[in-house]
Amino acid sequence: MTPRFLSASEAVAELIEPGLSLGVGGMHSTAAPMAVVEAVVRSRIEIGMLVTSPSTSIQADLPIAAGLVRQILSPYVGFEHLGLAPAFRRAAEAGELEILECDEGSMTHALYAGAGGLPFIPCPPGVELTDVPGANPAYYRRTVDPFDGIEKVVVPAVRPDVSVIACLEADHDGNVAFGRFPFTDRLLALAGRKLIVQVERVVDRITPGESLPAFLIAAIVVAPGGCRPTASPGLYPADEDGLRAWIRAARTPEGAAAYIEALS
Amino acid sequence: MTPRFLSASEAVAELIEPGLSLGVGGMHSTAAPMAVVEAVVRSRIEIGMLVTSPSTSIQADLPIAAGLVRQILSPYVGFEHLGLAPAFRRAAEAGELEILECDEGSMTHALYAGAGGLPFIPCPPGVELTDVPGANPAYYRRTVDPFDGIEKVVVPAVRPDVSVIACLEADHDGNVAFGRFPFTDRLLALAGRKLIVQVERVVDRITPGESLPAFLIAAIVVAPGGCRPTASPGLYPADEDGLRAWIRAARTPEGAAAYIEALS
Amino acid sequence: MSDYSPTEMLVVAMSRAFRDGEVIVMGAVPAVPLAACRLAKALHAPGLTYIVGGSGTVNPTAFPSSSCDPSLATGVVALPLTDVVLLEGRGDILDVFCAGGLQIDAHGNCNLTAVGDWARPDLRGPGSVGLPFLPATRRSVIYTATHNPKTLVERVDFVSGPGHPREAGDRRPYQQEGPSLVVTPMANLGFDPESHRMRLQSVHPGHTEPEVRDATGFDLGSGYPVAATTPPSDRELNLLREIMA
Amino acid sequence: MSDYSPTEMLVVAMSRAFRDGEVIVMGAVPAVPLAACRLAKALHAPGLTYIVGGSGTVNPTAFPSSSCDPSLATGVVALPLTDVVLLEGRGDILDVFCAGGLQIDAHGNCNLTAVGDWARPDLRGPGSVGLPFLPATRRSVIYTATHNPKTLVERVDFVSGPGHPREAGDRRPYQQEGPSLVVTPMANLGFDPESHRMRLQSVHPGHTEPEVRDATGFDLGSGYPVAATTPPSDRELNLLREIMA
Repeated sequence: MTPRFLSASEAVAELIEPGLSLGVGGMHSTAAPMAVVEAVVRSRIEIGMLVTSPSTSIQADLPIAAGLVRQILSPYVGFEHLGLAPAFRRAAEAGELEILECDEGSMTHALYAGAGGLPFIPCPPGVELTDVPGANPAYYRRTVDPFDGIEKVVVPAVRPDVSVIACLEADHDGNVAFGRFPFTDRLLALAGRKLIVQVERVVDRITPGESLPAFLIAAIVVAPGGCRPTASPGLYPADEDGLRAWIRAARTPEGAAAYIEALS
Repeated sequence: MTPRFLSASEAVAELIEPGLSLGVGGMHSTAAPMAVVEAVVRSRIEIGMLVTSPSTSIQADLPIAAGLVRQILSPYVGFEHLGLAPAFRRAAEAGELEILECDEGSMTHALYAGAGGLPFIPCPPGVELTDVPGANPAYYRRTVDPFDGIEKVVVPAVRPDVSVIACLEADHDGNVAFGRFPFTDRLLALAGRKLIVQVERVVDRITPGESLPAFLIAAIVVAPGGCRPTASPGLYPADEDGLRAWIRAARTPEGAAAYIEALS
Repeated sequence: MSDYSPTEMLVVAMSRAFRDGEVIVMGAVPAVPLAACRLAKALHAPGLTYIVGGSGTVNPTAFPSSSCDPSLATGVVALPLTDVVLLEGRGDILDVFCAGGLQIDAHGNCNLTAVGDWARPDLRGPGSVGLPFLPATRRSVIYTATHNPKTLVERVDFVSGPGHPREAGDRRPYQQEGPSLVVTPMANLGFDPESHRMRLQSVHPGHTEPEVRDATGFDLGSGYPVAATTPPSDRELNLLREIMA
Repeated sequence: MSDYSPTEMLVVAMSRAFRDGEVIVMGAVPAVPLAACRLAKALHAPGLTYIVGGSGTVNPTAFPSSSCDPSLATGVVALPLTDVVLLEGRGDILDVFCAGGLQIDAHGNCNLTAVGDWARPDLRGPGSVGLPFLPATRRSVIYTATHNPKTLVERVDFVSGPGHPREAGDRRPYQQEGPSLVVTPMANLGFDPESHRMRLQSVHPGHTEPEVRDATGFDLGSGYPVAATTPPSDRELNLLREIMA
């Protein structure tokens, strides 16, 4: 199996069916696959469940603003020092978004389980002392640890129907190099049933280091600058003015709609 | 906490108490921390449980031949194309070694659980169709998957009291660079309660790439050539004549004893 | 003595709480703990290790606003984020977790998730992220830039990061110290060893004890000595300004 | 037609079983499947992907004896071993697992653990390694260099790698094909679609059907056609010798 080189719109149209669960990579405002996310928003494809990295920003806030996200599984949606996520916040406060409350540890382990065919996975101790499991009882359940007989908190394997991550570059065979800290994007990529990788460029031979082989990838989207306004490490930093422009625009539904309209 | 730079004998004397569980890295005949393993054998320290990589060779066979291994948790002890592991085989056939039968998948996941504070971890499907769980019922147990109500096979977290791995180099602060495929040695290092890293050399600045920070490491043993007769990638290949010499010597208890005597 | 800002006092107070040899971990918006770690390492804790979550970089000398900023790649060593997540659950390797929240309560619980009713919150925060790992760290240092009765509350509306047990019988998975310090722009606060309730430790220069009590949304108790925080020294300030430049 | 060795016949027969686009995984002692993969990729399966376990290298052009040999680091892409372990359990990404054993039985179960009683074995093998992953791969191709009644047995003494179900009701976790081919120096063997028992597919040149039946420790059944294996072509042999040089 070799990945197909597709435009963002083609990849979205061919691989992301409405209602699917979609895993979107990038951590905070670094390496978000915005070209593909914006194509999802332009195509108005409803996302059954949006699965994110342990911390996500505009890559989640934008499709939420577009009203396309039914459920979200994410431990953090925000913009760090720039502020809260305006669309996520508004939807949550209005009760218009089904938030599958979760935490960084259990979510990372749930992706590990999804990548490895493990049916479920126990959480490290701590989360049972929080209000997180009570807010998401379908996800945080308990079972007996057969080694000490005590009930432990466990979460199910998470396997997005499609995962989308951004990497630095692909070669002509479709192998890709991260060119950056992979964060949890390796796990998200391995956990996805299908994988779309957005890259900045195509090269004859990829940079040594963190990479993914072609056979794991369904489609490669070549999108120079396609992580903006988030950072593409080594190429451009996060565009804080651009992120602020979103935060400002999305303070109102009308502002968000105008921003989204301008994407087309 | 900064690691101490110790000789192999010092590290063994100060960190490895008799009866402890010891995790020994290196995969097949590559990157085995032989300088430290040989120091354990010279010091005649009994190993309560020897935990290995998914595939191990002389780094397990040598201490077994010395009669120092009470239990072994390993999915593979052998020498690939060079043949079976003579001491492991003899001890097993004589019923003189407690083998904690296991498989590559569950063992890797058990180390992940150990590294992450997860109390136990489910196995991917497949192992329940083998005779492995029946041969090690204390390790392979079952519990109810609360998401589908069906019993699944689970294994406990594995946390060696001390883990020992071999890396390429350390800097003066005690940060180390792998300089090679890490195999499962990252997990073994993270799962260990204490960590000894054997390196080939000390440098001012470690090679970029896979690394471990100083704070995780209790002791660094500088041992140029210390992986021999296994390979140290980038520096020397596996010494097949040396491995064959062990296999030949260890065919008899007397031959193994003479080989071990010559280590001193 | 130079003039200094409330943030500078906050960072200096935090840096003094880090002890030599400790391993510190911080998450999103790392500026304050990152500056405090670098200051501590330069002054009294040369063996300090600090890990910037997200990127996993160990002891970076960059000073970015985001925990995942590409500039952090210049550190000598970085742990993959997935390894940081593993170590955060291990319970025996990390000494200090630097935490905060929309609300911090009398027992040191942190809420970064939702103010008001979770299902229809008055204020939705980003989420719990790594705060559930707090009980797996030896101790936590909590900080906030907003010392007022909305932030410092009797009881958080949602526990994202567990503090000290509210009841004597509450079990904790590891034998940890729990929250050891809360640093604000007005004061340092600790916890009563018996009741595990927050109490005043020292008041920063320019503030008074009654002012701090008024700005706190719960009873800080009484009958214990309250010190005056030593103001930042010139050495601390000069170094800090170099770090944050 | 050139002369060729039994091993060359084995590798050529195996290579013909790999289909274009398949993802193949192999473990310890990779020489035979590695040569077969490279041959297949050069001849009829340009889109083949092969992963050498241990090192995780994808499509390496090195030809080492050990699956972890440092020479494998020259591949364009390598998956960390921990990722290979994850993918082996996923059940929907790997097409072919190349397996073997001290014993292989009539249903395609493989034993790499112990011959005789497990607790006091007559022959202790290295262990089960990744063989329990067999049911999570779409199909497995089993190979052995020793076609004799000690290796090919009615029932393995220890199931390290599961083959086809022995009973009709035996459940499998994924909808997989199970073992599809057993390649030996004497013959290719397949499985009866009803009984899931091994049967002859084709006999390699220089061997006869009765000879193969005698060398097999169980009844291969009858009443089905048995072909003659097409001998290695000059093209196959020349390429193979380049690969194995």
